[in-house]
Amino acid sequence: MELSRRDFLRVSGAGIGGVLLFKAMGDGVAMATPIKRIPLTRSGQETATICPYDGSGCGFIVTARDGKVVNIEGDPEHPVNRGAGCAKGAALRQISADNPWRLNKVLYRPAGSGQFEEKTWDWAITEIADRIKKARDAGFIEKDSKGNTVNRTETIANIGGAALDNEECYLLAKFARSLGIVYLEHQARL
Amino acid sequence: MAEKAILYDASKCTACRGCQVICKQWNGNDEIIPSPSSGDRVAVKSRGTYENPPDLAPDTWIKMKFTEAESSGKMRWLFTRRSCMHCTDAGCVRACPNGTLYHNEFGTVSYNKDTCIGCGYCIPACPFDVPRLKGNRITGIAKADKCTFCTTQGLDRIVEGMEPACVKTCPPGALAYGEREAMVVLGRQRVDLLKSRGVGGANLYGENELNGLHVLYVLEDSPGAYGLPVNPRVPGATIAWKDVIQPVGWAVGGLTILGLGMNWLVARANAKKEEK
Amino acid sequence: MTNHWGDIANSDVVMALGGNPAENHPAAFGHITIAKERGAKLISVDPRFTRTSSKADVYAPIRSGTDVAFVGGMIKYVLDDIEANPSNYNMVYITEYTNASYLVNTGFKGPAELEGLFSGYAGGLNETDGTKRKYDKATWAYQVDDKSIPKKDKTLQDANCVFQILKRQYARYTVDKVNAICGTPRDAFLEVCKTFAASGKTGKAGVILYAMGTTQHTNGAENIRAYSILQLLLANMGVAGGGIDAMRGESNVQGSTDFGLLFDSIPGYLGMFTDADTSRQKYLDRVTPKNNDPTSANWLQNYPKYITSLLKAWYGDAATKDNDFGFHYLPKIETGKNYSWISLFEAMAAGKIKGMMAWGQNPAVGGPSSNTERQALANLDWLVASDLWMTETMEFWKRPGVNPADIKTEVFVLPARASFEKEGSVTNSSRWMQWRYKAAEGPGEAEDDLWMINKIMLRLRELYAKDGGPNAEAITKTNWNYGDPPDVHKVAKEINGYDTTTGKQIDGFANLKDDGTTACGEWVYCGSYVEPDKEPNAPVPGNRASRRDLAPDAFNTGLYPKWAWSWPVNRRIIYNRASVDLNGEPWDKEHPVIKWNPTKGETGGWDGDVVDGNYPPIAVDPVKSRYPFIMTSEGVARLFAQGMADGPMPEFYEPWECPVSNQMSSQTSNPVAKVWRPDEQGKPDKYPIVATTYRVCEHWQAGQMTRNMPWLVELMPEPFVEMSNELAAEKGIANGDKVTIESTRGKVTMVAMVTGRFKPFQMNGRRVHEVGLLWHWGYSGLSTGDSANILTPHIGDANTMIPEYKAFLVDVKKA
Amino acid sequence: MTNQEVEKYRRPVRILHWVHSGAFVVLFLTGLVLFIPQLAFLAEDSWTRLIHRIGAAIFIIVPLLYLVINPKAAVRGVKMAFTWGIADMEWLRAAPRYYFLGDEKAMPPQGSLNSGQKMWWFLTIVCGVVFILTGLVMWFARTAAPAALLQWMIFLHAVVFIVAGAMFFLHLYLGVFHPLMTEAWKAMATGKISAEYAREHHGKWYEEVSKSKEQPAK
Repeated sequence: MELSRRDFLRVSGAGIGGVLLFKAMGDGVAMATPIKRIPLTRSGQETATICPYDGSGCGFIVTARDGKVVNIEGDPEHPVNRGAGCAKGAALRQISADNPWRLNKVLYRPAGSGQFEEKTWDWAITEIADRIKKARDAGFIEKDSKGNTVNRTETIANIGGAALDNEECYLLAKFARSLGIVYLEHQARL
Repeated sequence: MAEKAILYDASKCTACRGCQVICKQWNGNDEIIPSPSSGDRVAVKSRGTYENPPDLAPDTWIKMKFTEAESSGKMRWLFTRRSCMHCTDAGCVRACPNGTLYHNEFGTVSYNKDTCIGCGYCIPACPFDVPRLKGNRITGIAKADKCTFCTTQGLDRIVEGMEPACVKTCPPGALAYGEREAMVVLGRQRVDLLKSRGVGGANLYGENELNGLHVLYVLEDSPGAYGLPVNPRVPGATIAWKDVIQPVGWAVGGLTILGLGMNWLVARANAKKEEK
Repeated sequence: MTNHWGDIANSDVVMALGGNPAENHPAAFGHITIAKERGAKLISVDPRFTRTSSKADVYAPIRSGTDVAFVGGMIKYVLDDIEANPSNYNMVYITEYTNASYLVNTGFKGPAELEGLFSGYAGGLNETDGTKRKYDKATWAYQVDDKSIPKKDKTLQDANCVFQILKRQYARYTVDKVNAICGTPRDAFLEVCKTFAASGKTGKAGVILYAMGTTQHTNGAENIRAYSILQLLLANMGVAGGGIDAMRGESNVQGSTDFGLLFDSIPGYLGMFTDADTSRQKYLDRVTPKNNDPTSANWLQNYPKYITSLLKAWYGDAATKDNDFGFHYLPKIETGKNYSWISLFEAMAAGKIKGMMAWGQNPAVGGPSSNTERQALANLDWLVASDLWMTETMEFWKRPGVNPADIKTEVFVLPARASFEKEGSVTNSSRWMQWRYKAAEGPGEAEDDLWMINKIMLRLRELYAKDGGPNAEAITKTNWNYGDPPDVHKVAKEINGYDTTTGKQIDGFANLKDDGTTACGEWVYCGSYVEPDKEPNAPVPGNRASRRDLAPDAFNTGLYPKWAWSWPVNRRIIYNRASVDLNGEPWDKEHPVIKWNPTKGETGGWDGDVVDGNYPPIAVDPVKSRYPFIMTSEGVARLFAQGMADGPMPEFYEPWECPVSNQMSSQTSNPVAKVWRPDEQGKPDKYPIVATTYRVCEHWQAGQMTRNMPWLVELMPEPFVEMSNELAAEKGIANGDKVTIESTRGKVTMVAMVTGRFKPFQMNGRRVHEVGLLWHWGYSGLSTGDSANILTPHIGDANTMIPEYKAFLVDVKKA
Repeated sequence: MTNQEVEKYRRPVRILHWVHSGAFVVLFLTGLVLFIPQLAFLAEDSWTRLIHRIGAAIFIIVPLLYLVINPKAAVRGVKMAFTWGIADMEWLRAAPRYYFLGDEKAMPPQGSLNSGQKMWWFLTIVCGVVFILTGLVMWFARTAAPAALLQWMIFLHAVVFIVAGAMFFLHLYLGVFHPLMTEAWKAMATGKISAEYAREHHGKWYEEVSKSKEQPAK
């Protein structure tokens, strides 16, 4: 979704520029020199987002050009932060794909190996699904000692979610429970 | 009036340092740690303080200063902004030999990085120890840097009608921006409010210092307690350099050449006479 | 959060207790600043003088782990003051909106009589036999009349009424006791009491802001119970500027909890099925709360609608009346068995868990007693981990000191996309569900977690369809049609819920049914994504989480009812019916949340926020009216709560590892907390110093999302341990020195930050030192350092099993 | 005798002179940009600063080298700059009439360096030392030195720049352009001057040289 940052970033009553420049000279700020005007280099497609750090839920505006982030700063309309951003919020741009430490390949470490190997998604999904099925089927408890249907697996654990989106959390819960996973935990416990 | 100013309110600041980061983000300044190509691990070390990086730098235009103060059993943690104050009587502008540093139309101090010759004279000239030189110490190839009041070319927020990046990002609203006169009024109001709430030492810093700073401070204690100069002045040597040395240089140079020219005329005339 | 971030600005007193908002929730501080501008007071209670303390009007130090003693002392102050100056308090609120007047079983005995225990304890004082560390709660029940309705004494004089029990229990929490236990100077404590109690006056509001400093204790849940009691006595719940606000540490820890990513719940806080639930009905009989009081709405009696709609959402056409709506497709946990975090890692350490999937989670740094958890990871056959950066968990097999060849775990590292590289919603502390958009491309082959989950599930469905397996239908019959790649809007719409016959989106959980005609993935979120014509002006029509309308609420109290969407049913302040008197008039005329409008509609109606239970005020229509706290079965707020494992009212116990004996009773630490590793309990002779852990503004959680960001690393390059000048002098440590901190679990080396902001605690003449460690670091990433969690114990709260990160014992030496 | 020449400066001295004065010219011109803002465009991107530093290195090293190669002569030379007598005072009094009007009546006979040259030589040493000391501080101790010290270093550097600059013009003028100093440049260019010129301009020295022909000065 596009938002016009220019419009709401403008400081109220600040119709500065040529007119005031002229006025400033006239007002006798003798040493004042006009600033050489170059178009903003941090402009582009603007999209609203919510900060991925703490639970304040501050709004930010991501500016991107050709899919690459050129600027991220506070969303001035957002009622939680009104355009503000703490050290982490202000640093959001370093999360972007330009961060050289970001993971960008599927990696696999075989048992006992000393290093990761690069793999394809297809390979990884197939292998992971195989392992899940093997572990699930081997340890699946259909009925407990009292004969009650319990349909659970205690051999697979699933953790995490507080850094995911709601929809991902929901699908994760649906996925894990349909597999019979009961060791289902995440950051909220910690 | 078109003069602009930032009002920094120390009584509201929580030193979250969003300003330190957004300044780098907006102005494209790097951190002082190695790039990934030069290795994975970090050279910056903790020095037993929240204050980092250690000092202002060519790529660090704002740095929050943390001061612990304890009086009559009451602990206080004072936070101050260390950055360019954009003085009206600016030592750096005075010291700059070729007008690279200048007062812009908003009364703040900009500089033209293209014309900077890297002499570094602005550094000792600043009563607040703000400008920094980035360059090669041996070759002397360098450029000075400091807060531009968000008038960095191509990134000039002020001209675009936006507030400086640091002001915008401040979560507790400790930074305000607007016409300088309005900021002075706002600052005075804050000081009055703080005084009425029992902060006897509240004061507004920068209203008249150096003929008026364009970064004003609301302080809860004397400027000295925050590590600010109580009575900042442009150093005598800087005044002497720009106001005395340069003109004297031109005078002496001019007179010398004039004198030698005259001598040549007279002496040559005499020499010719003698030959005859 | 009962209220929301912006509402803090409406407060008259803000108390940060067990949290440091200036450090960890800086955006919150903007609202605190606005409140302060209006003249509100800020109280900061913390072991050390923090960034929040620097802006506080009142600061009081507190030894870590003694919150119940501190707040118990405040409760006593308020109870005494209610007696002395009842006009300064809202007695109608206390009498009518809480269970103060309810009579408790005459057999009930409290800690004042039983040396720190409550009646019904199976063991003796300081019981070590795990099977006896529990309560039989029979004596905690209300006295009921012949219709099974709880008996009340509105004069609050009956010796068995909750109010009198409260007084008896907290009479012992004197200022001297607070000083002897918490180490808080008497004058500072009294100033906190006086300042915060001022919010008890009708029309005034005070808010408690807390975070993990409150919860991460063996009695973490009771800490919050203590806050609740205090806030109820001060009539601060439900009102603007009041409430108890949990400042959530992750962007979506609210949402991830709402969606049931915990062993004991399924989406919507519905209880997890157990082996006793042999049918859907059996389950409903067990979990649906009952109450015979006709004036109690007992909202959760709607349980059958929510669980049936969830089953329909998960199994679609395969969920029919005949198969109990697919009830047995889903797992049932063993009754009484705990599967929470610590139990999970204990099971892994015991070799019972073969595989694990970790989604944006880094237990090798964030888990308690991290060495234990790192070692446990080696027992896995395989580990799948998705994250933005390489984490310590992904690299546990090559951590310092281990030989990779010895570790047989296969590790799959999945590169994930960041928040602004994908689309979806998150829910903040204010319960606001906010929509995010894809703004930029991710790096390389990184994919959404949604994409990964979808891919794995689709593959598993193929496998089970082909090869079969136990309970294979649970997988093959899931209602799983999101496309490939998955469409996040389809998921969001399923969460909201739809009519299974018409396929139309449902607007609000009041419209859910228990006959299978409605499907809803998360009933609390019902109404978030409706038909486009119901919300045509939202940027994504129908998607209320995407709304960006700053229109004010009826009373201009800063609710922003059209900004995003707040669960439940867009209510911004929950329990808001407690913000009005019996006639529906707001207690606080300056900041009304809701107000009864007799001329609205035919029979009158509410103006303002979405009312918490749309019933008329009691004085207007006693028959149709319902008590204001509709989510409790009795309809009123609980000063006395039978649901707690460790006592109906908070009693002070020392942390599991404590430097002193309990000054309040003979029971040292929480009598029902499960002790996993008794041998690892540190004793003060060897480890005399209290330690706690915390975060800094510049880093986040286990650090993978900040330790790889140069701008932040530059601000905070290394972990440090904060300590007092006095302790440093005793140990010969100078600021900036490297020091080792050791507990029974291990040792770490960090930089010493010697500061006057930490002071030794003078506890009735005894001196106890405390140190504080940053816990964000580990051995992976751009900035590395020792993990403070190597030191923390593998023990959790008696109710929630949250680990006791915040109070343990260590020794400190110069490295 | 007209064709007779005497050796005024030996080769090392001449090399020292030319290299050092070359360095000075470079330093002077690259420093001049600070005084004439209109020239500052030449200094953009600091390349004048690089040249200034190369010049400075030569300016510092060459005299040091000379000191190492010929310490005796160097010490004698420095001593000479600081040895002033009554004859020098007389010379200074008589100099204006001489240099303007060619009136040499009052000029006392001079040694190998006349008093004017000695004065220049003296200033060269003093200014050189101040240049080097203040310059080194500005070059290497910029971050270490306190601001107050740096300010005065900048100030002193500028003061000696003016003094040395003005004197340099004088020196250049006298050596090359002044109508009477016909062979001064020759002395430094070839090392030799005519006996006649030597007698006229450095009478005292010429006598000494004539007495012991095998021992030219320095």
